[in-house]
Amino acid sequence: MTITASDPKLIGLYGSMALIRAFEEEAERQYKAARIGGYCHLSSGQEAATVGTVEALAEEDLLVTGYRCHGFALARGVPAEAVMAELYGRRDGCAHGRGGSMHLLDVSRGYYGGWGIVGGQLPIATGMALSLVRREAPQAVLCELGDGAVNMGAWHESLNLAAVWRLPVVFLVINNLYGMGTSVERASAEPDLFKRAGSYRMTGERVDGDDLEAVIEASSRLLEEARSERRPAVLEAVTYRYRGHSVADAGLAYRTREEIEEHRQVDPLERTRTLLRGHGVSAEEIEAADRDAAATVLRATEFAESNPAPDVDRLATGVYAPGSDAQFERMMPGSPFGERELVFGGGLGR
Amino acid sequence: MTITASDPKLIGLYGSMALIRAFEEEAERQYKAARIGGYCHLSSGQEAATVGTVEALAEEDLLVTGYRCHGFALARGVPAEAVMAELYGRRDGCAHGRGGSMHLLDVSRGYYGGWGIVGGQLPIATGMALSLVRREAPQAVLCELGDGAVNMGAWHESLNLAAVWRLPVVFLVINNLYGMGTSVERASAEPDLFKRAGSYRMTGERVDGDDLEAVIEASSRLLEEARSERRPAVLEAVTYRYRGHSVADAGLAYRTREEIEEHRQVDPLERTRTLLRGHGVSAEEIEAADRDAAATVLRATEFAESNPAPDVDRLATGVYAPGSDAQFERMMPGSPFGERELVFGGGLGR
Amino acid sequence: MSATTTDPPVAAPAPAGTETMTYREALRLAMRQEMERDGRVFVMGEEVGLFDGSYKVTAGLLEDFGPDRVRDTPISEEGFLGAGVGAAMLGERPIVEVMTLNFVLVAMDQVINHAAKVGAMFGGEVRCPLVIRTPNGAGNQLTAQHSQSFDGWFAGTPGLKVVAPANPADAKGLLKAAIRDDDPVLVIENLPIYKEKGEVELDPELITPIGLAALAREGSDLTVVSHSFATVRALRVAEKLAAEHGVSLEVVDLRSLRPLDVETVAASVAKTNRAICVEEGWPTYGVTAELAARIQYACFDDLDAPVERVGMAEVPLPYAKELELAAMPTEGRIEAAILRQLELAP
Amino acid sequence: MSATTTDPPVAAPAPAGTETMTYREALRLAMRQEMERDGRVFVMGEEVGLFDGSYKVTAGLLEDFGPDRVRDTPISEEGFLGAGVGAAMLGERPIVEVMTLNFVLVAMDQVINHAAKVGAMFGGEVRCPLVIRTPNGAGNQLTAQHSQSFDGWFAGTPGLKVVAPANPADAKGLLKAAIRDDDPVLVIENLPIYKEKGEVELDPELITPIGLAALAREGSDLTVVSHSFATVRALRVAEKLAAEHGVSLEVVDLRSLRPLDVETVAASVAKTNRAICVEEGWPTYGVTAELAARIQYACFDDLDAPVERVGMAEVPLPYAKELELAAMPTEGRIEAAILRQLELAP
Ligand SMILES: Cc1ncc(C[n+]2csc(CCOP(=O)(O)OP(=O)(O)O)c2C)c(N)n1
Ligand SMILES: Cc1ncc(C[n+]2csc(CCOP(=O)(O)OP(=O)(O)O)c2C)c(N)n1
Ligand SMILES: [Mg+2]
Ligand SMILES: [Mg+2]
Repeated sequence: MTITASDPKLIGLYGSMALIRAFEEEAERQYKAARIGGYCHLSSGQEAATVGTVEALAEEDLLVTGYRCHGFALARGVPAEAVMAELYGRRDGCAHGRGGSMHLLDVSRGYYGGWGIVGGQLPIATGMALSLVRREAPQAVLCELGDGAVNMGAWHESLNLAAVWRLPVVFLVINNLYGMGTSVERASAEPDLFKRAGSYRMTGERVDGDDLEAVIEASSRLLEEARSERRPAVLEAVTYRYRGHSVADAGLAYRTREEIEEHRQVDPLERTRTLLRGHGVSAEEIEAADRDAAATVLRATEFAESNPAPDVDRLATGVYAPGSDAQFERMMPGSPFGERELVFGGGLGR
Repeated sequence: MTITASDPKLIGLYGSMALIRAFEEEAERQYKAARIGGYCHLSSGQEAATVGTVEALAEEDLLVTGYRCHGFALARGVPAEAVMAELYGRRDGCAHGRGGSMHLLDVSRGYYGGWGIVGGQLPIATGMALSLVRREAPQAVLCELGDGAVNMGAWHESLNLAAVWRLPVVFLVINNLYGMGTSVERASAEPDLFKRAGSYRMTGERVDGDDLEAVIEASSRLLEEARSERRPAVLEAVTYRYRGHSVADAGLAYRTREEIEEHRQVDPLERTRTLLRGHGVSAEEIEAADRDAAATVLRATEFAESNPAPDVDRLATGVYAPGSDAQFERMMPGSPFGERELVFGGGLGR
Repeated sequence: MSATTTDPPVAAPAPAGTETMTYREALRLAMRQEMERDGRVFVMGEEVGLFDGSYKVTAGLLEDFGPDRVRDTPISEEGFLGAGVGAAMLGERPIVEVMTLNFVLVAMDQVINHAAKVGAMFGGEVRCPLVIRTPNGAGNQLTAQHSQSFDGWFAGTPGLKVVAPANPADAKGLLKAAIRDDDPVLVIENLPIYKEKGEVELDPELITPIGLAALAREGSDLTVVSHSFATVRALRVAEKLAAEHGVSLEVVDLRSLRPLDVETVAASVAKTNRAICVEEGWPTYGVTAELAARIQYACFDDLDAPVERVGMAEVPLPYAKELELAAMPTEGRIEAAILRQLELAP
Repeated sequence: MSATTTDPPVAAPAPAGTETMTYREALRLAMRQEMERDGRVFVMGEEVGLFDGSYKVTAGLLEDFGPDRVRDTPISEEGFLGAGVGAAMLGERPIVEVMTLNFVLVAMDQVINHAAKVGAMFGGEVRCPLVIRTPNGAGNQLTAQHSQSFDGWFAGTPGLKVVAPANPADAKGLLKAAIRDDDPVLVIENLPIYKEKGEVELDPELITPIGLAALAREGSDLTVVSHSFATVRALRVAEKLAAEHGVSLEVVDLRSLRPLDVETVAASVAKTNRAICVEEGWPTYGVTAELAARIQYACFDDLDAPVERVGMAEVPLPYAKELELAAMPTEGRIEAAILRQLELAP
């Protein structure tokens, strides 16, 4: 399923990148207008790495990511409406307003979240790969993490398990040069992050994360090895985040304006447009893709604005599985909280 | 301070190995006689690795180990009386009967314990090395761990910190081929454990842990690099444990009698005796060292037997620092335990 | 009540009758039965296979079910416990054994920030039917890092369920209920209790419902509320005090810590008018704190005396036998507290 | 009282007077003063230096004290928190900042199995004068993994001390006391409280003693017992109820959770005969459980009504603003509980 630049899909991939860019810009606006709360981590600048790796996934493959996940959700085909509604904390958000920006998911598309503890998603993705092996399913898991996450113990334990058990999982390190304000060099004794795969006799590769074709090639190959040979791997995609760590961070305490500008000069969207034009795609087609992206974002925002808030009565929805109510029934008398409905009620298990 | 076989110290080192062997045999006897409780992890078979690495320590260097620590304490010069009394849970044990077999220590000799959570001592040793750097002290820390511990997250985080901050610490992996019943191959995707140092651009070396000279050479060199150049390192000493994981484990579910017998054929004590004899040390001198070891163990056991148990009134000794009593004074009224003395009293802070 | 699973069809008819077995054997029976019943169930942990389990709970399972369903792990609690979360999210029924509760601390983030969050954080779109089995407890001179009971920490975490059986029958029944439950369940076992014996029903369809306490002993003078090994102690004290002082103790064995069966506890205290709560762990901010808080609320007008608590002395557990014994919530200390409450002793 | 250190000589005379500042600034002042006073004090954590602290508590310290004393770390909580334990064992006075209490879970083993054990497990031969600073709390739509308060877990651990200041003066005073203390102290800060303002004494020798609660407000009708941000809420409710209902609330601000000043709490309840305990976290098995348990014991004959508790709804915190608000122990919910207790509302 390797895709080359001549593939007609390429304009679609560009459209996906354009959608992410436009979506993030809108998310930032709405955050600043206080329609989105919590933390809001944007991925502008990282679109090629995001879209390229997701493109390499087969339909049945699974995806697990960290909290900087708007792009991954959109690339995987989660409707922009469901993503924006989640950012707004609305009922028809992809996590029904429970998860917000950091905890997007869409099980129907094999996207298992959106996790907020740095490195915490790694053991989970590993366990999903274990489950695939147990079921002899010819699928793979793609697990995204940041360059800062590679110094967590969970990285080490997960990679060792994946390798010693030969699990079909590709760990995708989105190296955007910083974990919050800490550069890779200040955080990692081995700044060539992909080399750490060697500690587990695992394949490790680095790719220019802003080169869409290269990203697709590398991730397709590694995912295929994972599926067919149960060979786990590390893929490091080097890219850059234009915005601060989250919308609350101006992103200038630890890097210069010049550095950001330099990276904007080699913008992955621009690079992909050049690629498209080199393959004879017309400026009009590209502009149409940009317009589509903008229209999709507009629709998403309108949807989110008009979508109702979740029912406060159903505060406890999902905390426990359906059928659990009866188990909790005997906990009610003597509840010192005086607010039975609020604490345990309101949709517990329903 | 590299020591060669011709060094007159060599017979002393042999004596130390003999002491450890004899001590462990006695510990096993007393455990089976129920005079020692808890877990009791013996290191018979690992004496050369233990004595050789400790020999490489300068007087001011620091030592931190896991729970299989009788040998390390003895090699570092902690009196056998204090070690055996600790195993007996007596007042003059090196941890005053609080720590037992797994938590030996002797601050006066720079030995900071004896820790029981696999991998838990690694961050602590790393922090000690950080403190040395802060004080510009020309010392190093030797931190022992087992082959099983290298798959813990704490390994990864500690090694990365040590390397990125250039800390004077040598991580000594005592690879005795098994972590409980799990062989290195079943646990580590990279069974050449020392190679994992590469993930931190750190020196990693393997040495025959049963070859006393080689152990001293390698550990002296790495410790010196740590002291003088703030270069952390991993030293993997390959050895074998004759007994089960602890005295409670027969040690035969996961390995054969033949395998154990094979390793006993190349016993480190026997190898060191051969070395000594090759350098003209007489059989009598060697026998004298063996007798000394036996006598020391006898004295230690007699001491432990007659040493009083800790005062039950002082149950809380050490829990909080001297001076804390006043802070806890206002917690007493309304204590629902009815046993003020027992719960908080009895030497709190004294 | 607690079998919230879409249960797979039952294969064989139930063998009848009961058998005397240890707590350890009862746990093994539960796992064996559930593994036979449901291919999604598998066991994972350090030394569960080749070594037969560090406390021999899983002995023989590797031989019968093979290494895919009885999986030895490296020493990597955070990794394999998290792997259990991931597998459970895909619909497996992993039983993760952690050697002791003390070691769950290195995997705490996976339990609290991950397993417990899956259901709610993703809006009910995914579930996490994970079982974590692990013993707490002290009493074998295992010292400060190996003698702890953090039961209340987990029981205080929304999204988790926590059970702690006190006898072989419930060990089997609650572990089976946990395996069939669609939520993450922590099954707290206990080191000294493993060798305790009792009658166990062999019927593979019998479970002990989660959230239902047991009246382990009926009495009229005072209610002891406890779980796990503390219930064993309480029952021993009850026999002794009945014989020596003619005292009639009622013992409520909680069995589940979350959900907590306040109803049964309150009904008992309403009858006896006195309560002592006992736990193996430290009482301050412990399980007995919640019990006392609930009882004083539910039984305010019933209580003849304040609710008392007995637990571990508030020290990291020391090694020496004498010190350890002095710190433990021994039968002697429970007895003393009861006699004091009943004003039979100073 | 709490300065158990062998104190280094004081360098400069104390500047006099007070200043209005935020809680955040008060913490910074405490660190600055202690770092000036004692070369063994250093700060370590993620983004404490170049980034000026993720919540800007350490802003400016790197510039003044340099990278050896204000040390940025990789994202490795277990590693650097454990490094703090090791450095403290050698006599340093590390202040380890963990970005939020939620992330302490990945380092839980170092806190509970290591820092808390050093003193006792080694028979008093070594000490661990470590300070861990970290905010708990919810209220900014940070969702399930970022909105928790595990205060009671640490306060229930022998070997640790736990403080949780509710205002700038105590933020300075308790952090200083923690730094000078010879034991590991967890300083629980709180996200919404950072911006709260108050008067702070500048005198560098003034500390707030560990183990001493404060009577934050005197009153006669009912005692509210709380800590950290819940105290801020309680004081607001007290003003409102005084104005609207003529109710006289007494507010006991715990300040320390371990040691817990039961004496001050009990004295207040003995006077008012009613108590409501409030916390930001989940109440079941939480801090308020211990409070209720202690109060019912110490004030059995004084209480006119059972001790009530208010805390977070027992759900992993949801994102949507409406849901989050419904889950929080808001002033409205505290007020309702008080009016109910005083029988001024149903
Ligand atoms: C265990 C833990 N520690 C700290 C944090 C706070 N935090 C959130 S994101 C982040 C930086 C992560 O950097 P990186 O892995 O490079 O990902 P990026 O943000 O660049 O996508 C930190 C420190 C956290 N969420 N979890
Ligand atoms: C975190 C943790 N998990 C599990 C254990 C139980 N345990 C104690 S020793 C041990 C094996 C360690 O093996 P290794 O590191 O090779 O050291 P060795 O015993 O061979 O000296 C295990 C699993 C523990 N103490 N801590
Ligand atoms: Mg990054
Ligand atoms: Mg080993």
